[in-house]
Amino acid sequence: MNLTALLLSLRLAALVSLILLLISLPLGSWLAFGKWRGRFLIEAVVSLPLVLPPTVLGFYLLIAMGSRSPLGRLWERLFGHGLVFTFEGLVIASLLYSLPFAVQPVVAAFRGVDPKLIQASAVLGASPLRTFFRIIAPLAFPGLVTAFVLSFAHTLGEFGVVLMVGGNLPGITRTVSIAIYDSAQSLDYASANSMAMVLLGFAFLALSIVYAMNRRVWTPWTPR
Amino acid sequence: MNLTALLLSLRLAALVSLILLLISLPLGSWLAFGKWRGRFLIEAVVSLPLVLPPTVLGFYLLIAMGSRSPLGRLWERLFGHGLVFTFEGLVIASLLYSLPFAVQPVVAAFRGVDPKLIQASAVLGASPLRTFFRIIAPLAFPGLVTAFVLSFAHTLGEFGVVLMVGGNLPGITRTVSIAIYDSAQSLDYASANSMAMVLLGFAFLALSIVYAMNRRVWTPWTPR
Amino acid sequence: MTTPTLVAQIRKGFRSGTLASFALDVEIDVPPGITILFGPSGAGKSTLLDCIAGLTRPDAGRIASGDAVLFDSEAGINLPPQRRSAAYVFQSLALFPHLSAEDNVSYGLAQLSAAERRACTVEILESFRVASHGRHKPGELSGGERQRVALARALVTSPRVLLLDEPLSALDAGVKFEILEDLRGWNAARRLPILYVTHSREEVDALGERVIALDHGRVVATGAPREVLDAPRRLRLAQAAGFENLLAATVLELRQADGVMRVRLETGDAELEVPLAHAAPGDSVRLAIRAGDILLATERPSGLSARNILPGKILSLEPRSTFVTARVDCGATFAVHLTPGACRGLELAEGQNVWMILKTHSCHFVQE
Amino acid sequence: MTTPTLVAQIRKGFRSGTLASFALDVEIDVPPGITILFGPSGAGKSTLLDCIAGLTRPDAGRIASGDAVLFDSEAGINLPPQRRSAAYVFQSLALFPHLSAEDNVSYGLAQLSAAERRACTVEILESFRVASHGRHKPGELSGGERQRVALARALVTSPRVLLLDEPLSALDAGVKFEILEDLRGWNAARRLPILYVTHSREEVDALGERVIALDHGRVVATGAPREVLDAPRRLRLAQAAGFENLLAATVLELRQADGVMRVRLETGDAELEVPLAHAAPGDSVRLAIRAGDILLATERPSGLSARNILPGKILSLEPRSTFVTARVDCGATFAVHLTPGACRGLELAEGQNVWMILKTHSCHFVQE
Amino acid sequence: DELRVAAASDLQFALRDLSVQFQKKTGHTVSITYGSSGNFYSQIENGAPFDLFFSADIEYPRKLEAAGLAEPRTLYKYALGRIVIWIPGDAKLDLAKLKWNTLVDPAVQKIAIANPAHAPYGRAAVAALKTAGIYEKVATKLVYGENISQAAQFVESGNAQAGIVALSLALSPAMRDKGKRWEIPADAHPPIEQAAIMLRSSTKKETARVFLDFVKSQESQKILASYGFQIPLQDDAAGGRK
Ligand SMILES: Nc1ncnc2c1ncn2[C@@H]1O[C@H](COP(=O)(O)OP(=O)(O)OP(=O)(O)O)[C@@H](O)[C@H]1O
Ligand SMILES: Nc1ncnc2c1ncn2[C@@H]1O[C@H](COP(=O)(O)OP(=O)(O)OP(=O)(O)O)[C@@H](O)[C@H]1O
Ligand SMILES: [Mg+2]
Ligand SMILES: [Mg+2]
Repeated sequence: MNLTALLLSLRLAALVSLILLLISLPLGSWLAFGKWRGRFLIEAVVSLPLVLPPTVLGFYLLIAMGSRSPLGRLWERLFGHGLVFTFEGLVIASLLYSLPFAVQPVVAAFRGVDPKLIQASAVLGASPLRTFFRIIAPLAFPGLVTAFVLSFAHTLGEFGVVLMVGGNLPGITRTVSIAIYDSAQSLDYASANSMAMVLLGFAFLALSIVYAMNRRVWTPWTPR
Repeated sequence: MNLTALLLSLRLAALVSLILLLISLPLGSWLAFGKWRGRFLIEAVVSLPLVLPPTVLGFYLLIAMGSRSPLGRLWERLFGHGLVFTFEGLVIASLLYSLPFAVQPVVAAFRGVDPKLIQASAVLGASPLRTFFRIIAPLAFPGLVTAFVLSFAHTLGEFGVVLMVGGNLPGITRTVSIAIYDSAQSLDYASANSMAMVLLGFAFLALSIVYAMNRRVWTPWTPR
Repeated sequence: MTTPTLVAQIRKGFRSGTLASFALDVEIDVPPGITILFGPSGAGKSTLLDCIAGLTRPDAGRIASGDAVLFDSEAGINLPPQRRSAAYVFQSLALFPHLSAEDNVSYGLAQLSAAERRACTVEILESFRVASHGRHKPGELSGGERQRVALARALVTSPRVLLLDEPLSALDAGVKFEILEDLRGWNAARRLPILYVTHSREEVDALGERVIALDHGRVVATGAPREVLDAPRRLRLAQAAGFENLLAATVLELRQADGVMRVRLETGDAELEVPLAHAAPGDSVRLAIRAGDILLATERPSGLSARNILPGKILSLEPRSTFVTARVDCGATFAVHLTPGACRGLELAEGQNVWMILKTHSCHFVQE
Repeated sequence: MTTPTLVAQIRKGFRSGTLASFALDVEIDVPPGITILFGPSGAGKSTLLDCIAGLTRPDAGRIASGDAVLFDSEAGINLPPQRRSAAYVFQSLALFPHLSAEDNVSYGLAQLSAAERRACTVEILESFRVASHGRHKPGELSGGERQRVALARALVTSPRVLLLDEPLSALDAGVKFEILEDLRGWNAARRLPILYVTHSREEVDALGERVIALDHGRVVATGAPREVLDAPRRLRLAQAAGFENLLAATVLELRQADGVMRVRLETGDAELEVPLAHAAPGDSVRLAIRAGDILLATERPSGLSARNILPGKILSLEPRSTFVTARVDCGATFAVHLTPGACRGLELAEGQNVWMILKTHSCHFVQE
Repeated sequence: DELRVAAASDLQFALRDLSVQFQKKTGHTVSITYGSSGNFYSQIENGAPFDLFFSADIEYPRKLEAAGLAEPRTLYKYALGRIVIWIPGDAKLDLAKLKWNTLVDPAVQKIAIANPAHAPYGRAAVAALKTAGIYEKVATKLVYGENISQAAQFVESGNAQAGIVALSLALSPAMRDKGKRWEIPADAHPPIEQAAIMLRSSTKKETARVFLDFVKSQESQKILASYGFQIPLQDDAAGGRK
């Protein structure tokens, strides 16, 4: 069983879904509460990475982040090594690819918060930031959980983008989904199956815990 | 430009996301309001297709639905032809693969509906079904839109499962994402780019319309 | 045509954490007509209605409307709300935020044709003076308009039981009066069991045929409004009914023959003659006296039937719109209501010595 | 130490579809102390408070608290709610559903230390009798408990303006009385501008120093409670203030010297002497008369200062708890309130002929 | 109607040409699906409706034949794959002179090859590196593409400074003029035997046979050679010409 690959995948998925949560809080709150009327266009753009085949998206990212791109060159100057074929590169590519899964549920959840409660918080002197963290985010909790779960699971299973941008380097960019794919491609079904089982088992456990807690933690409603 | 492939993709994505919506309404409402305490386990299972690499999932589906499987044989007896490598097969496989993107947002949205309103509906004599369609579903509308958008976009861009189960047969199972993938594989970037642009442009248009309408249609909140 | 009596015998506890925080334990009959459910905040009134409507499941008990059993914990019967034919106006209204006022009202009329539905809806919205807001969503209505829509939504259906949880609390006297008239008419026409929660004396006076008083989850009194609200036997009920004077006293002597006893107030040494009660000399008791039941005189009255005449001194005179509140010190401080005319006529002023006159039967016992 | 007067001059329209459905257009001063905002349902009271708190943006106008300008459409100033230091109890309460009662109350005390915050919170919850529910979420509180928590949440902060939208509507008389006392103390200690919306005469009497009466989005009267509520000049205000008799009449004759005029009721041919008003003979006017201001007599009274004595017949007698409502027909139908004692003393019965006695100044003019 | 052919991705350019010629000649249209040979194998096992299978790795047709999923004695080795070292045109290295040593040069930080775990070209690349004795030195520089096309994309986009790719790809329009190539001697690695086979489930066996015969023709072999495939000597054990 390929433990390194599994750990790499978990690290990648955890990191990506956490960063995505951090990104989608401000982005989602702007999309839900912002003043600009053209916000829906940005909302549409956020979902676009989804409609491209992952390998093709990966190819574009490879070029956009590659050694000939401005981004790639800047990165190289800053960190002394390229961005593609590294773990950092994987993280960035996965962020982009899983963005819609994080942002969409968060926006929907934010829109579901009763505006009267937001007003009540402001009237009590709370800054927009305090209102956000004490009122909006807790009330949108199930949406945040959905966002986290979807982006975590999606990053775990993703392999098209990861393969393209990561280059399948053992221990660095070979995630467990690539490893499973490799085994299946070499008709080594026994090892593909066993890795898939471990991955599924682990994911099942993690998701069950998240959902069970979600139920517990979350009871609020507008009072009867 | 590969019009057949684009139309096929749109047909597939539209069909899959519609069916998914139909599935996630009852499934989501059971997950959100059901009585069984172990529901969260099913919730976790629903998300599992996500964590497998699409090609690998496709491979398992190929075996599960293939000409040697009981399902494949049953299908063959009923309809006179196999399930895999047909449009129907693609639909079934995509349904499974995009299920989490439909169910998750729907469940979160259903949980966000004030239970007092559900009670009010019951007290007014409405059957659970009427309550569902007149109260719960409209109030969960943004979540339903999210579900539709995510599953539509995801089906549009998906290619691992589709490739495996569909076999890339022109006009039958070659979706535009496979076509783009093929072009990119043959290093024919010009045609990959142009197809990707059309796909992105189309998706952008469709998503913008959906999001703009979503904003319009949806104003409700618990009264001030 | 009348509908059968609603009978409910219910136990329901709430716990916060592991501690039982509140327990409802009641047995009530609601005959056709309006029964007021009265009691201080937190007494369990809304909980009781929730149980009858089928929204909260009692821990044990039985609820039946004539032969139709709605709930029976022993027989394992628990009809869902939609099969109980109980119309319910929630304290929190629970209007459907995505439907217009009209659609909210017609929601419960699914079985009628579109034309009938519309006719009923418009009619009731008109009689409740909110027809002009028919197309507004609840978020675009004022508090009182929302309350009227919620009431219309419940009344327009043909329920077997009507549950109203402070349905008029947000309305001004004018609209309230009109709607009370409507409710009376509605009740006269249908004679359903109606349970009506209110804190408003005005509404009790206008509607109440019977009152059930609840406190701490238990029925503490049942009967006609006067009996229950003007002779409350519980301290909290007395407070809830608006008795201005609540005084601690010690029993001095029982005069069984006269049906009275003498008590001494705990502060000061004034003595009062009050109706006989189950008490023994030395017992501590509490008296509730309405400020409006006390008379003031500037000279010691003589030849009067009233037995309690206490000398005191006016501490303050506070004019209110329809009356004047005098605070009179006679050891204990009493609030006394006077008409402005009487106040002028007697030329009352602060610091003046006066006599307070109380009839024996204006002094009510309350238990804590 | 007092806070400066709040001055607001606001215009705000709502439209439904393309039609303007409601327009608020007011100019008010709220000096330190309690100002009652009174007016029928839908008059625009909550909208006015929303504008002051910064939750609704007026179309035009200016709001200032002393030198501090909160809103000025011309200068382009519009402070966000959190910078207006206005505490606001919403009509819909808007308690945070995910926070306990205690956390709701301490939410506005972010600037205090944890210990101080807790002390303040516990103190105010105790004085509002909901300390035992401190750990409950709003969903686990009764309607009245929720209202008290919402009030506590607003009062515990140190605002410069206090806006209360029917803060006690769900409370029984007892608790209400205690909290009214608390509010009075709070007001005496701080002397802030307080705008207090209520429909309850009781609350007006207990608190009101000034009343601003609103109708159809405009200020229709300002002044002391008696002036505004007992002599209302608007039909809807009269209804809102609970005048039981609203009668149409035609002016017959003006007697400038006596300061009175004679009118004839539109139904029947009874004539009344009423205070002089801006009207000409032949004009249609409306009169508002409180049922409690009319006396009944079984014999025609003589040598009485009252100038209006109308013969009539008792249509019905409805005993209410503290009084009896008699309906008397003298062409028009009047409602008259009597004490039960008077009713017994006069041995009144349905169908009996009686005289109604009305003082000139009990008849109030109202405009439509 | 159409003949359905599943073909390895490296045949894209050559087979397109062949099918056009075939249609001109016989009037039969050919619908070709390109993809990974491993995937095709799994799909055929599960009932994919192909008539012919052109695999990049002879192993798969052999397995199909053994499993009875292919028509016996239709296996045909149509080509041997060739690999080249390819570097982008803007690289300063003199590939023609350095040959193998190009890969060892410090300027080359990443070398793209197809994944040797399942891609025949990847296996050949590793074997060739071992033959050249530099595998140990360059092992840490290797990045794996899912298939030979991805490996080409890595180097063509400049993210790998060198790659070992199929000659057929290096000759494709996208790469031909964009870089330098050096053909790795055919004896540096075991031959990359590519073979075609007719499937048992085919419903157009006659047409399929005609197409197979066409591929075997002199004319076709010339076309294949021009796209960078070496034509193997046919032995009867491999089921060559009847
Ligand atoms: N879900 C709950 N969990 C715990 N305690 C509850 C819950 N619901 C209600 N309670 C408590 O039960 C008691 C009775 O509540 P209920 O709402 O029936 O009172 P009420 O008589 O309607 O009061 P009000 O006049 O204030 O509306 C209250 O003290 C309340 O705090
Ligand atoms: N968002 C809105 N859109 C349209 N009309 C509105 C909106 N909000 C309020 N209104 C209307 O404005 C009028 C004034 O409402 P407001 O809530 O200020 O009344 P109110 O004086 O507080 O009445 P109440 O005593 O019933 O609470 C009402 O007729 C209401 O229907
Ligand atoms: Mg209640
Ligand atoms: Mg209001």
